[in-house]
Amino acid sequence: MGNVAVIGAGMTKFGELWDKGLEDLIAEAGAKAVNDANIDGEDIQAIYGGNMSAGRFIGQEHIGALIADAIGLTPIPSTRVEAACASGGLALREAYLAVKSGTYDVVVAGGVEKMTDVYSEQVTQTLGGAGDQQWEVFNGVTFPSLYAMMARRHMHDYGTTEEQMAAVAVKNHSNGSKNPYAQFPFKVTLEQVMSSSKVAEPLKLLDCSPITDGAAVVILASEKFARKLPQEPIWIIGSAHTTDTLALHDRKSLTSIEATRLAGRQAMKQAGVTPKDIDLAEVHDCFTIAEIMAMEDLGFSKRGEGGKDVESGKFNLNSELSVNTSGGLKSCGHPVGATGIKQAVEVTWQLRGEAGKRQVDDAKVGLTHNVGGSGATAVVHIFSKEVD
Amino acid sequence: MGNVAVIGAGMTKFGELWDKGLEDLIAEAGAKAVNDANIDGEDIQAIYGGNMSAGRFIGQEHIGALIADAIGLTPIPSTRVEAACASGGLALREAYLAVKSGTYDVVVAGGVEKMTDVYSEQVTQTLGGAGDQQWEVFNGVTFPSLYAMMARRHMHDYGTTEEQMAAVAVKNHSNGSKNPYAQFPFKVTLEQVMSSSKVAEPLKLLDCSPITDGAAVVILASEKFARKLPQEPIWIIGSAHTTDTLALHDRKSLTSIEATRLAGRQAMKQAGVTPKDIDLAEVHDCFTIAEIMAMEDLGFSKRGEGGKDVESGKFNLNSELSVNTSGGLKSCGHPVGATGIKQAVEVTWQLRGEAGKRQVDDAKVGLTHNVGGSGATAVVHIFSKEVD
Amino acid sequence: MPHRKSLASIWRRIPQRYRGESTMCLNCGRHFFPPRHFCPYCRRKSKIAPYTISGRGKVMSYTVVHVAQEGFERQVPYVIAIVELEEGPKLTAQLCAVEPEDVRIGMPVEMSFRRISEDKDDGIIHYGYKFSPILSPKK
Amino acid sequence: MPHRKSLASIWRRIPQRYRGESTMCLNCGRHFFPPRHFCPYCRRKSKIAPYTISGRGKVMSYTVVHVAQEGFERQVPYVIAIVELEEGPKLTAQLCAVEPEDVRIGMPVEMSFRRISEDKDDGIIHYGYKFSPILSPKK
Ligand SMILES: [Zn+2]
Ligand SMILES: [Zn+2]
Repeated sequence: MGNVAVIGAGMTKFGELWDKGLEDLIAEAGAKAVNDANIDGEDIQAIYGGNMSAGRFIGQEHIGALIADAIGLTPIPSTRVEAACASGGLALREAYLAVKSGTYDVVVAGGVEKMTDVYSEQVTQTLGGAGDQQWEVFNGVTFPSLYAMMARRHMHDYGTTEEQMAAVAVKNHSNGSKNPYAQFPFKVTLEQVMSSSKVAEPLKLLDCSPITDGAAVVILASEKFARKLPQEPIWIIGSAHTTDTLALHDRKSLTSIEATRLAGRQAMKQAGVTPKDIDLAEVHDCFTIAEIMAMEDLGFSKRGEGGKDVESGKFNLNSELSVNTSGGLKSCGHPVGATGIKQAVEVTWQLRGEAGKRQVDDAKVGLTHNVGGSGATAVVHIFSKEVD
Repeated sequence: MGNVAVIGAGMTKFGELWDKGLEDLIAEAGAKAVNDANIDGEDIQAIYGGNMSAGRFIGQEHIGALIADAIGLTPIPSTRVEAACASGGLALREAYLAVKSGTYDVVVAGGVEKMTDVYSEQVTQTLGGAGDQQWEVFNGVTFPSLYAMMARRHMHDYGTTEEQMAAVAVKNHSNGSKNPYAQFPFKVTLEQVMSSSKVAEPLKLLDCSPITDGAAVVILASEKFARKLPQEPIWIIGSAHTTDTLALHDRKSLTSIEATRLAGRQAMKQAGVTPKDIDLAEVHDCFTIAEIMAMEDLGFSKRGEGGKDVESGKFNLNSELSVNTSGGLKSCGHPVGATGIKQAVEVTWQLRGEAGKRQVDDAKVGLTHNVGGSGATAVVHIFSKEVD
Repeated sequence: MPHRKSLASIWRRIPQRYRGESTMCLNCGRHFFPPRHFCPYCRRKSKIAPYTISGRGKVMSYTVVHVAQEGFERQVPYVIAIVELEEGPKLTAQLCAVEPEDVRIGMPVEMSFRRISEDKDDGIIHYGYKFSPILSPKK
Repeated sequence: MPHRKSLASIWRRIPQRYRGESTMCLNCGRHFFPPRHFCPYCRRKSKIAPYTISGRGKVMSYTVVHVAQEGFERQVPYVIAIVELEEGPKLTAQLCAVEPEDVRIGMPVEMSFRRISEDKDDGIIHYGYKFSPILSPKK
């Protein structure tokens, strides 16, 4: 099977975009990516679109056809995939497989979520749908409370502190302050995070990612097609998708996301890289503890030392590994179905050297990591400037 | 790329299954299909699951992971796809591509919908999500009203009659009365259909498919894997997926579903067959007019003559072409995300000669046709006992 | 309604629903309602300009709805039609000021601004366009 | 709640939520709560038998919830915990009869039958299990 390239990338600004509907968002991101790719609409053979919950957020299903219609690409096949907060990463994965296998030459991978058309308590309720409705949510579980229980156990087992978690938010807001697409492009201090209101102890408001509207699109192509274009392609050299039990309580561990561990290992094996080879990573920091666990599960930190490492500055911009240069879900925003694609957009821009003030020096290999729910889905991709 | 076989099939009874939740349904259908395939869980490498709207029907998203968990197959990749009422057909299509391309050897294609946990007015509202929420549903459109407008125009242009539409219901209930899995396994008379209450004129209650709970699963495998099993495989020799505008009013025609026309043509071309070669077809009769249009769009009837043909008995069991031997959506039931897979289960049983009292004599080639919404998605597959 | 809508989602479509604001492609002459910001036929060559639809058109098909969705229950039976506008775009709306049995395919109609539905939970009233027969067509 | 639940969805889980009815695999000895009808480890070799959980276990982790979902607003702050049962299965539930600041990982707890939440729209009251500390553990 051949190599797969990212030939185009585009996204909307993330935020509370009151003047834009879901179809406006995906049309804007799609048009940007198609233009960026220097291709015509006729070149595109299929679409994979990630969306978590348009049915509940805007009363609309049939999102594959909606995307094809909005981007003006009917009658080509357009497939909506859903894996809660990993819907975008999964769309990337399916588009990658479709090109990798030789089924298509040029495929759109998009992600979109319109979350602010309903009130925030309904958003809370809808995001609960990423967990187990009957055996978690029924009993009073909120989505933050699941990560809060992981945080509490991580603190108990490894001595991780609330300040270490807060350090994730401080770092990601610092990165996001340099990203014109970010929902909250400003810095926060450790004190601000620590003194923010309690959501689910030990998690506070500034440990949590926000409610966001947004869309992001990348265009993938076969090597043969990509080589014909004027721009340098970025290559996807590793891809993996894994699942685990829907309910957190059924998992082997509360302090590690097994699906991430497996997907990271599979993707790195395919890419022929180790954690040391990676220059930047966009990881799923839906809550600050999630980034700490991701660092451990992906092999960037030793087990239990993710908190210490982030506190030490190891994951700051242009230090040992630049993590969440976009600002992450935390500062850039988290339109759930779009997040996994936004990660790919950011890594593409970084590897092209187009990331402006947040550019990672000499970035050659990047990783994206997208998690669904409390860890029942994980999707990991590895991107490179070079390919064999 | 290699040949793709159906090696196992299973489904739940369709109906108002008060004692079963979504995960019970898919676990039951999955276990039946795995047993039918004579394989072990460890043989399965990936899952594609079709579901339209669990977010709104039961407050649950993250359906890919839920299915993997319910069937006990974590950590393998499990992807939920959604295309409204064509979600099941789309899961089959994605599973087919995954095997066809050599990505995997054994893949589960499942479909499930749990519709009766909410009240019927909410089902109506949720099914509206298959159409265009802003430019159709906002203005008072219900899902039946879209097909009603197609019916009205078909009557106007071609002289199709309400009796001809009713003949579809009579035929499908006659078939369904022989199917132990059907939700309404009884016959209806033309008079009963004609005198049933008005829903959206000219469509009456017995022109419409019902609200149903159910799940269906088929297991697909590469030729190499399939040839090692004791049972005779059934082959998928054609597959196509097309899209059109979300809103009915934006389409070229009100009397033909262009997406069906294109998908049918593509699938038949790939399979190297013409409509005359097909012995049985499971088509998307969400409303009786839909089956009439499907007959024309798939080339089984001349343009405008679908109504006459069904009235003449051309599509009765064991006549020229046996259409909807399962009872179709009309009598067998329509758990939206499961329907496209149920069609594949029925064709598999027919081609194996396991369809009992509704067996089509000497069935060699079968077709399935699954439509999303009012025609913004169409998925067509062609199955055969033989393969090159 | 299964989800309560914020005012933003209503406000966002006011230009179209209240005033028929739309767009056209100056390159190929196609009109778009709802408006598109690029022409899928011309893409890079699109030249998009604002356009306000005339609101006149004719009935392409129709139905009389007897089983309504939430918010429309009090209106049954009501007529839903697909209308082709003079400029080309088609849209779906209720017909008003006409008896269901008098509706015909091909009937000339014009757009007017009306109350569409009422949310049960919070009583938000939705406004938008309906169509009514043109009684004395201009000659 | 964004969707009103029919009584069937509540009634269906009564055996588990009210009485802790569960299953176990006689082949490998694993217990399942909620019940499974086949063992994913043993599959064809599964021998599934009914089992009623003891309801005793210990806290694996917990959180104090300050921002609740609909139906739980009046209960904040409340404690949610993951409890490992003696038989092996783990589950998630509220802790009751304990001050949030007194909860500890490893704390022995037992199941009891309680009111869980109340639907806003139609006032259906949901019942199920919560856990409370075992005050004087049996020796
Ligand atoms: Zn144009
Ligand atoms: Zn066992």
